[in-house]
Amino acid sequence: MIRKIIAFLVVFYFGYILYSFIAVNFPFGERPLKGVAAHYVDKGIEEEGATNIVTSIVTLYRGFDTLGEVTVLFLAATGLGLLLAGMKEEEKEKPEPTLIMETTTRYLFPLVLLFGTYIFIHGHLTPGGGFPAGVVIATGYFMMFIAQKQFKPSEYLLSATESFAGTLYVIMGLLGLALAFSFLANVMPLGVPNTVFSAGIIPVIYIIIGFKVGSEMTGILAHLKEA
Amino acid sequence: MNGGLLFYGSSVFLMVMGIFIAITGKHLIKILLGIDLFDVGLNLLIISFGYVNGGTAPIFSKYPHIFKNVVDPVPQALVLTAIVIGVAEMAMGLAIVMKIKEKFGTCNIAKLKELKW
Amino acid sequence: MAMFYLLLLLVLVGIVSFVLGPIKVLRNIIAFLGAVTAFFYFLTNIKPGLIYSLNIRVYNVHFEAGFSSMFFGVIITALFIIFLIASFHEENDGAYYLFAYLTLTGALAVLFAKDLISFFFFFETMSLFSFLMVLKGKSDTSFRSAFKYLVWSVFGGYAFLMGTFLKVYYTHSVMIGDISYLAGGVKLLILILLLAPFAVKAALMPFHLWAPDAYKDSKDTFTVFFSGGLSKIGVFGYFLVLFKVFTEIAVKYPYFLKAFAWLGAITAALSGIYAFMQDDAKKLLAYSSISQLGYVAVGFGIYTHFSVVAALFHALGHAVFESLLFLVVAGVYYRTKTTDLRKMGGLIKRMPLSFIGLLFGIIATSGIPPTIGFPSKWLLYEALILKGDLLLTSLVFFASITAFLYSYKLVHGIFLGKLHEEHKNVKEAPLGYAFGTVVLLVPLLVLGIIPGLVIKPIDYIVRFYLKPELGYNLANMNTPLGHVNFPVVGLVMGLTFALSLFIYLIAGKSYRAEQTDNYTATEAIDEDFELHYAGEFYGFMKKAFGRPLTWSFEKILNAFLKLFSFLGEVARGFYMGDARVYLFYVIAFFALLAYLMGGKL
Amino acid sequence: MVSPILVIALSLFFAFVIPLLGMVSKKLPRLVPPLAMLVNLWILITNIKFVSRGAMLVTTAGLKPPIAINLAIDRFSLLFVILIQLIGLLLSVYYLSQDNRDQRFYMLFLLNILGASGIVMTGDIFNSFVFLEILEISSFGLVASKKDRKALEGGFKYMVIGAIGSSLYLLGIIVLYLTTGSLNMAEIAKLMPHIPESIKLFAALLLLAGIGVEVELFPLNAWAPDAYHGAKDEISTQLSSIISKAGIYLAARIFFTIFNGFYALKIIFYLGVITFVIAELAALMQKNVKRMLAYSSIGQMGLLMLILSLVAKRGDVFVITTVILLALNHAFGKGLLFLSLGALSGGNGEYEIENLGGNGRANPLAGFLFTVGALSIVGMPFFFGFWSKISALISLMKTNVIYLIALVLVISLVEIYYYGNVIVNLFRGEGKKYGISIVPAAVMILFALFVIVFGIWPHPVFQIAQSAAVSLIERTTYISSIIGGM
Repeated sequence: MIRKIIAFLVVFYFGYILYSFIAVNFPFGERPLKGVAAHYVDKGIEEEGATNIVTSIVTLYRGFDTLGEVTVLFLAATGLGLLLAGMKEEEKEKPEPTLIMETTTRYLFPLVLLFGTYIFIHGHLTPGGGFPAGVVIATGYFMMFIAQKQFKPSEYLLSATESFAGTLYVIMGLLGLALAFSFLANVMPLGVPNTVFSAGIIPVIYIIIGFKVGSEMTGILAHLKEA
Repeated sequence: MNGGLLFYGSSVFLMVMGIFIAITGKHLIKILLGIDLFDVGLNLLIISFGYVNGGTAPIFSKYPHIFKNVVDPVPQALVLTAIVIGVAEMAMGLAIVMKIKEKFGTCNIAKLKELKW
Repeated sequence: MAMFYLLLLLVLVGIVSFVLGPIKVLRNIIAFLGAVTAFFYFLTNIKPGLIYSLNIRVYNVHFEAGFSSMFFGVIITALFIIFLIASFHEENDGAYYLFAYLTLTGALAVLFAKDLISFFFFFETMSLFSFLMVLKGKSDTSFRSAFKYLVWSVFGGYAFLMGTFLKVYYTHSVMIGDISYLAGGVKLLILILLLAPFAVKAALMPFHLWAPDAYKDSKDTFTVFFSGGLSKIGVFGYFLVLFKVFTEIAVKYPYFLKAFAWLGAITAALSGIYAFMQDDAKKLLAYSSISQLGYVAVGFGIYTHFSVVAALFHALGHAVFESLLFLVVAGVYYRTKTTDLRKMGGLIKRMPLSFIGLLFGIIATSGIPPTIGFPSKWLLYEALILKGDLLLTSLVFFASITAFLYSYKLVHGIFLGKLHEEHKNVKEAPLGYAFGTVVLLVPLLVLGIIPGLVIKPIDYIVRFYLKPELGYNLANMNTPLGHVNFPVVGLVMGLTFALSLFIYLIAGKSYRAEQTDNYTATEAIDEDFELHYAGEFYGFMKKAFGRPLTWSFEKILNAFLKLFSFLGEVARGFYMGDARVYLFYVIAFFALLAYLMGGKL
Repeated sequence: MVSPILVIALSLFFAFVIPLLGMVSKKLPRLVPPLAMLVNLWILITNIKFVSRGAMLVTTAGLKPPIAINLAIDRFSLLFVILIQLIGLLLSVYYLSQDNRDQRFYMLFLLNILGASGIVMTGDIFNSFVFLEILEISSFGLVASKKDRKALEGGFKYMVIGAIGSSLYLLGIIVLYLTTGSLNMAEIAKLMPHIPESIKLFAALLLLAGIGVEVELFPLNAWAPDAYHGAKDEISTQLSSIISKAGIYLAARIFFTIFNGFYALKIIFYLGVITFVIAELAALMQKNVKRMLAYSSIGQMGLLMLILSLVAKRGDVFVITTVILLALNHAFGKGLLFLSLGALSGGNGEYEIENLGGNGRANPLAGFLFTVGALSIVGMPFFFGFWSKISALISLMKTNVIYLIALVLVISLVEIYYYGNVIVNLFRGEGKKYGISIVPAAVMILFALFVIVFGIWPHPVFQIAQSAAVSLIERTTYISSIIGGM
């Protein structure tokens, strides 16, 4: 009990400092855009051609981060596989999926996949992009894991997709290095803003990311389910 | 209502609760969730930092646009990264917890006492 | 550059002996030649007035070899040769000689070093490799002894390093040079810190705790070099620090010198008492060695011209007679496989040369003419008397008496009394040991009769720093207290001895009896009866000296160890929690820092 | 000229390719890490002559900083990244001899090295966070990959602390972003004088909490003994030789280049002293040799951070040179210790001093290598550790904290005490004999050779370290070469 009280006091003191600091120094909503943010908002569309500024930040301006981010996810999937490999399956009573669930998911699954695809294709125009799309796709698979007893995606295929997409991402970056002497440079034509075929390499990268995140998240879920 | 109190306050509250749960919890999953809660609070906080009074989302559906008041896009991009990283961390943590459950047969943190000498 | 090449050559010889490890003959020849080269280098360079100087630019190592370096170099290399020749009889691998050579290199480089950092470097080299030598020792406890030795040596080395940094900080010079112009107590601190490693090496109390064990547990032949040679680095260090680093110590800090002399006297006396309580020959000799080095410290503490001459002379004498004793005991061990005095006895007829060596060794230890122990002690006593500190003088005299006691125990335990059954077929020590014994007997007697041979160079070393008070020629010495002619004294001793022998031979009606031809308490005794005992030889003395024997420096040391163990346990407690506790540390750390910095946030 | 960004891109490429290769043959994945490290080292070495005193700017996305992320490589970072890749190469060669490993292990290993290299090479502060996470997450995985109780417990502890630490680090980055409007290190450094003191301090504290976890500063290092203890010997090597080196680099870059030696370095000074003392004292009482090495590792890091913080007192090249020397000694010496301990214990997890008794005599090569590592760590002459320790003491003297020399020496004596105890025990009595195959032995000998050869002839290392130190000290050159004009 005493431990809890001490923990409570310390933690809330921590919260208090944090709150008082940010409330004083960064009053809510009163910070003008400055520095790089102002540049992105002003020049973003001319430079990269994407109307969704966040997208162009994620894939181009800070594309190197995103590569790292993809790596982190890849790492998690790999590490999970490494740790959970060869784990004994526990004998447990698992509830049977009902007929309604089984049937619905069977029809819903393609739709979810399609929706995911839509999201990553339109990443540079609307909110969304490769990461949400990948998660949506993984959700579709997750539904199938729960509802269909026999459903099991091919691990071979998942792993191949993952690796292949990752390799492609790096190759896209190297393409920039080869053509524009800068890694991940936007080497494709920018096109007319606000159309699907615009914004240079952004859609390509988002498609790659969509595949990669989708297969990775599915892989993670599959591993967690199997264990 | 004062937006600062609402957004800052709630996200800091989430962070504090997360840490508190992680420090006092006994179950490993609970500790992981506490950390996750901390991350969620942090992400919320970062997003709320980016808000500009009266600003809209940084998506220009009409082009060429007239410069409008938009919120800061950078924290949003950063939070996207942070979320993914949080997911990865959580996945790794869960895998370790599952292994611990297998090897120790318990998820009670007080029982993890192999490393003392 | 010759100094540098010499050191390089010695390292090379070590490596070659290591590589040649299994090919024994070739290895031994090369090892021997290397040592002989070093010896002749020193012997040919020991000329008055020569200062060799050398800077090696790569690490800014500064070398300088003065007269004193050459003097000590001769002693150390000579003992190294004696050690090498004897050690060829033992089963040693190539690494043993590598370590031995690196120890020698370190020791010689210490003599050459002109700046304090390279001094420290070579001092640590010497400590490290001599530690490995002890580690390769013979007995099962040598590990513990080696460990103790390492910790003590490094303690000394680090104290020296601390002193070095203080000196450099205040004087902006890394060279060994005068610090007496510094203000305040810091120079005393520097002085003490710089002296510490030498006090450790020369086993001055209370820094002597490693010595008995390390001397006992290292290989017998190495002990010859270890006790006789490496401890000279300690004496060299006394000289270096007290004369070169702090020239005005006698004026500025007379009390420091007084304390130093007292420490030396206490060392001499207490170690003497410890020595005659030992039942192990090597341990007894180890304490005797410590005791003799105590006299050297006394000589430096008095700090007059001929007390220092006496100290340096005694250091040389210590190298000769203590090495001789250790060598004889090593030879005895080689034949009998024991150093326990209780298990030996009556070896006089089996090992006559060893007996003669030991006899002269103990005569020198006790300071009786015509051996090398006499002139130095004579000078030392005169210096003490001139100084007028009666208490100190009587303590040193007392220490001399203990030397008689343990010397007698040694010779009685090993060579006199009843021969043990299992030693019936023991032969004289092998050639290597015999060679060393004979070689060491020469300076032991020659320098006892004609001390002027060595007094002259020693005087040359000391004259530079202290006002000369001593008149001497080859065989005579003139001190403020009078005049002594050493050959005459030796002659008188010799005549006395011859006279007694004569009387014994013609006057005594003696006949030879077997030792078992005896009876006790009306019972005839047989072969198994223990006639000869060395175990509780001075048992009654325990009552007299009970207190200093129970009181031990180890207790203070153990208190320190306990303190550190306690601190360690406390520190370790921090890392005993689970993940939640560690998490709490992180948050608490941040909260605390924010609280401390509160005003600035 | 080959762009150094290829170091990261190609490592990633290789990591992504491993599963594809694994489908072809089970033996191929093992060969990938050494190949990758070799290529990386070649790239880095060809770049040495292009990196002058200032930083070499490598853009991404075709845009100049601070708009896009960039790599900024000066000699200081080049030295660290070469060190990391070199040790990575040695370790990956070490892994070559061990078959029957999961191919995913090699991916984790490769990404771990990648994360460390990324931290060292990047010029963007948020990017460093991303690489830090790559480093940390792969480390949790590597630590736990032994999959026994101890490894899992250690991995979990590391994971919890690492997660919170990096979150705080992220918050610190955001605070800096909000005040300067930039994430570029050079730009932030340039704007640093205009940031209000309180914000600067708060950000520094947050960043310190994040970096402190990596560099094992006192209250944040509680995970370290457990993780080192639980992990395999090779992984412990990796933790101490690679991960903490990235942490040191980050600390130097952030607290010196960006904050220009602010309060944070003063705090690090005190924390370094406390870490040094507490860890070494804790090691003194340790019966388990591996955990003892872990404590000693923490202690070394404490000394290192303490010296690093002195640069705030006087921006002295010598101080940074010392830091580099200490880091090199720690990387090679401690790595050698962990590896040879593995060989001495036969890899069966018996690290108690009593269980190891005599094993050094039974396995002379491993015993010798352990002794070499220990002697180098305690700073005996003829080993590299001597020069680093002496330099550390000289740095303390130059910055007028003479009383700390006494402390360091006393603690060094403690170090000698416990290492000496282990060494002496290793050669006492009869031990158990374990075989050692040729490849691990060769790797360990290479580690030992570094320590011995440069212990006898430290001159070249001194020069390299000095030129690296110069490029860290001249922060204005760094800033102007990235962002221009200062």
